[in-house]
Amino acid sequence: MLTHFYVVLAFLLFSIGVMGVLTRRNALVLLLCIELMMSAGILLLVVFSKMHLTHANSFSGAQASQGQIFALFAIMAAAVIGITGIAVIFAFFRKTRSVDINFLNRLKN
Amino acid sequence: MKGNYVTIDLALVIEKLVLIIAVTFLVWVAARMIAMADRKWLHPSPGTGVKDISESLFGATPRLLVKAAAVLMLVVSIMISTVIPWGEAVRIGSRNVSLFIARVDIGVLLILAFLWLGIYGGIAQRWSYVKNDRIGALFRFGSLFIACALAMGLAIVPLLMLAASTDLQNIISLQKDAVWNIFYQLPGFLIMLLGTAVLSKPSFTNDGRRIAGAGFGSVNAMYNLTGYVLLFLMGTFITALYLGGYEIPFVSDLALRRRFGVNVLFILQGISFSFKIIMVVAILLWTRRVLERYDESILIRWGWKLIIPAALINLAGTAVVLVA
Amino acid sequence: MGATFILFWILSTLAFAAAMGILVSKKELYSVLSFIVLVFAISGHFILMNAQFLAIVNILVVAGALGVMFLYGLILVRSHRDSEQVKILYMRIAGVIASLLLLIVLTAAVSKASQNEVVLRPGTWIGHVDKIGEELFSRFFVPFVISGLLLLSVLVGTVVIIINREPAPDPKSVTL
Amino acid sequence: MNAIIISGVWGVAMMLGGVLFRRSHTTVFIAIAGMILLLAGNLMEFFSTPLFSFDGFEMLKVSSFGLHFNTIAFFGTLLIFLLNGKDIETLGNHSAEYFSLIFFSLCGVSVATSYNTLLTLFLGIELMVVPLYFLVGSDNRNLKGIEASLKMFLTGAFFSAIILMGIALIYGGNSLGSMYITFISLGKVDVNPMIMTGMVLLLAGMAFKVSAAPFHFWAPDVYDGTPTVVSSFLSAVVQVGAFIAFYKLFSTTFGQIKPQWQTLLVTVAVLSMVIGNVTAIFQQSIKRMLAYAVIAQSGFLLLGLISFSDVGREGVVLFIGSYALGMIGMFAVISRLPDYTIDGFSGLGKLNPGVALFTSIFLLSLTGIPLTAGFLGKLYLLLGLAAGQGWGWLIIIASISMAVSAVYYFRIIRAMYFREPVHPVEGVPEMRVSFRWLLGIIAAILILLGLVPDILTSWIYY
Repeated sequence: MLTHFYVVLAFLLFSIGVMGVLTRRNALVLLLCIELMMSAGILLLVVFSKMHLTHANSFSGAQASQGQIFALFAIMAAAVIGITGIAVIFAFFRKTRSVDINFLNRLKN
Repeated sequence: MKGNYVTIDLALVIEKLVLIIAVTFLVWVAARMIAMADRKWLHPSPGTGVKDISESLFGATPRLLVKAAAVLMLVVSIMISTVIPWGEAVRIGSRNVSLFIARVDIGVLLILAFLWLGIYGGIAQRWSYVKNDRIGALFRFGSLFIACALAMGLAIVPLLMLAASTDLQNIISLQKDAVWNIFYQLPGFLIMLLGTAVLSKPSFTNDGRRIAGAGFGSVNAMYNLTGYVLLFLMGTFITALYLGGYEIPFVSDLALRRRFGVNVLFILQGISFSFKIIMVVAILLWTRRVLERYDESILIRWGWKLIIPAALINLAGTAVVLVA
Repeated sequence: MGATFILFWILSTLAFAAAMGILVSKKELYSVLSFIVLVFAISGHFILMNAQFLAIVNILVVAGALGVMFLYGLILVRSHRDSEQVKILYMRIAGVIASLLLLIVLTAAVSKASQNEVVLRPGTWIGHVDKIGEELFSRFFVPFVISGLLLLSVLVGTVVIIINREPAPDPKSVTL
Repeated sequence: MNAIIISGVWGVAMMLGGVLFRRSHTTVFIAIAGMILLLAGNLMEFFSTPLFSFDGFEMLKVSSFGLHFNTIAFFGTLLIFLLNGKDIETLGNHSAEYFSLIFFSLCGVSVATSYNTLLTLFLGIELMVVPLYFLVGSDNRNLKGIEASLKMFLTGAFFSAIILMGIALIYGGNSLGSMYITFISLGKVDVNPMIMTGMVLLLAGMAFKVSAAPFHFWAPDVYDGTPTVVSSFLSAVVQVGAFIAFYKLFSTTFGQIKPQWQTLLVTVAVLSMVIGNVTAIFQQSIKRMLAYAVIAQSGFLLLGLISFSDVGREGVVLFIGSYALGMIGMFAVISRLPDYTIDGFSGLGKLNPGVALFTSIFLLSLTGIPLTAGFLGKLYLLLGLAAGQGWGWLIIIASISMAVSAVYYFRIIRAMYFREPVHPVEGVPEMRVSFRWLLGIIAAILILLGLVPDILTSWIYY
């Protein structure tokens, strides 16, 4: 399996996430799209970790496992962002009875 | 399976396929039998719930989704059986057939993950069936489920610390001809029993009792079957974790194998395993019936205020003992 | 090569379809369900790359915990229906074009990296749970503690932002 | 390491203390005590007596440069606690938890100033900003606060994902497969497209975190919507932490491929200075105006990264010190005013001449008028640029933007001294004696640094 397949797949997922953030208006769906972007990053980290393992250079293979551990922390960060988002979105919903981010434009002046 | 890789050949594929079919059939039969026992001996209480199906929150076509959720729940529950070792090995001709479908080094975590995914089934069920106070029902269910699943997860961790492995096969072989884990981890065992008793009953709670017997006959039956499958498989899992799995008590398995060969040992181990599982499942059924008397809010309170702290204390105590 | 290749394409198609499902589905519920499918597809990729521990953690944390959080968030939000406003068309088109450009630029930039063309080889030990545990408690101990603090801060913050003892304002008084 | 451990422990202690101390005055005292302890611990480590020592496998590398900025950030937070402690308590009804969140954020700041791997960079930045999403929306009586929180969160999480992607690409691109920032040695291999892509993504994310120009759109709304204390903390402390992370990343990791990112960074800096300063002129709300000023200032700070010399480094230190102090002072004054428009300042010179004088000193320092610390900071940054070749046009643009910034800063001074009070005298909140003294101390420090900059800058060579 060439790494480039995975890289292209991750970029595809990433840009679908960006597209969602730019086009959708629902805050929950926005959050899902951000999670999608983070998933793409996590996938790429694991792929590169594997890639480095096959090409172990001056460092031992232990160096390559950094990617997987980073992916572990990134999964945690994705969870943190998701929970934060749901908390904030719910607090926002309680005030405005809506999760539409069009409301945010009212802040300007 | 560190380092060495099993070469995939046709015999292995056939063997695994046969094993999958056999295990699925076994699980099916066991679940039906447990259900029969439950209805017959532990007194049936047919649910008298609301008969009409309220309109769903998510539009006009919930039926497909709910049915899909039920089927998925059943499949996911059965998938727990893939990582449970059912015995040591069988000798067919010149071939040693190991009795697990997949040996992965994260077996325990896999089972926990599949168990945790059961929350989606519960959500789908309540979302579509409960009419009054739907959101309250959903939140009570979530609270109860998370309390139980969290407590079970916390109860398993000390065991993993003792065994220093998340591979079920390793955990069983560590208990072989040695002290069972239950003597080290009695609180964990009890917590696992309680958690399984609560989680394996789809219509456990008050809301559940209200919805039991409501329309969607086939779907409801499927949820019930899922409950019994879960009961059986979790019983097996608990047996493997705490009661030595297929190990035969008081006798040295190694000596038996030397004396009678693999196939006889397999039969003896099967008897031992079945006996243990039947005991555990009987205890689970009884616990389920006892717990059914209590109100759901009380269960939630117990879960969060009693069982999770107990699991945490157990974890901390084991850690201190292990380090000291 | 064969089996891995086929599985790769199946899982990639699934991931792509799920991602599109998040993007285009009108109902949020289907977005959440697509997201869960996506998580499973990515976990499948992890297993293909012999990173079982990460795969199962991904399922447990993201599909198990986070997906449920999303569902409950959805329940709270959708129980009060309101009409969803549609974004202005040219903004949408601009967003689509911008992200497609991003995709093209990223792919073009990386496609030049011919020196990095490396073949993945299956079967190595680093994805195993004991190795990850060892690393996590020796070399990565400091990040581990920091991530604990991060989770704790989210816990505190959620309490701060959600639990308020003052009565919420009347929804009708909010001028839109 | 001292700072990270003390702030983390103190954050947990404050969190648990929230159960014990319902009386809010106690929490302020505990928070101030913790802040003093944190400052002391940081200074002890600076003078090479770390309290804790364990092998962190070089995940964090404590340098005197980072500790120096830690000291500035902690001192700023201490000032905020002393000036506006009561405001933090009264954000809502979780007084201890607010302080706890601030301590967690400070822990993130100290991780972000001393990271040595991309992993700790990512976690540090997350830990720095995640508590702020909650703090920004903590005032639940105010709809604007929670809107600001949602806006900050959505954009912040988006850019966090971009940072993650960038890090993944950098990790994949470097042949050693290492996360350590010093091992990503780019000078030895030829320029790798994967690392370049990752670097651009990382640059975008970091530029967002310091609210530099093309990614600045969140800042004005957030600064305007939040409680004034939180905007003070955001502008003075979090900006500093994020900028130091930025500086460290681009001076160590990407230091060898400077020609590749220089153009991008110059664009970002110029855009920040121009957009920030020009838009600030047209703002009615003073908080919005200061937010645009923050954008302009971070553009200015990036000049220190472009120049890359010792003078530039001294300039960064001095500029950050003066700017944090000035912002803290300005926001403290704003928090005591009847409204947030220019009317709030009207006639302050007659009503409260002392505070008006101190405010003028803050504003002069932020503008960069001689005899204040702000002037020397900007001067050093420009001198650092002048040492390099061909930056004449950039110096001219920076100077012009400085002159433009004088327009809106001086508008406030004019309103204070040459306009009649708009609000009735009773409406003006009372400023306590200790508050005024503290403002005086900040102003004195600004003047002192303007006269003897060595007391701050000499420590970077320690």
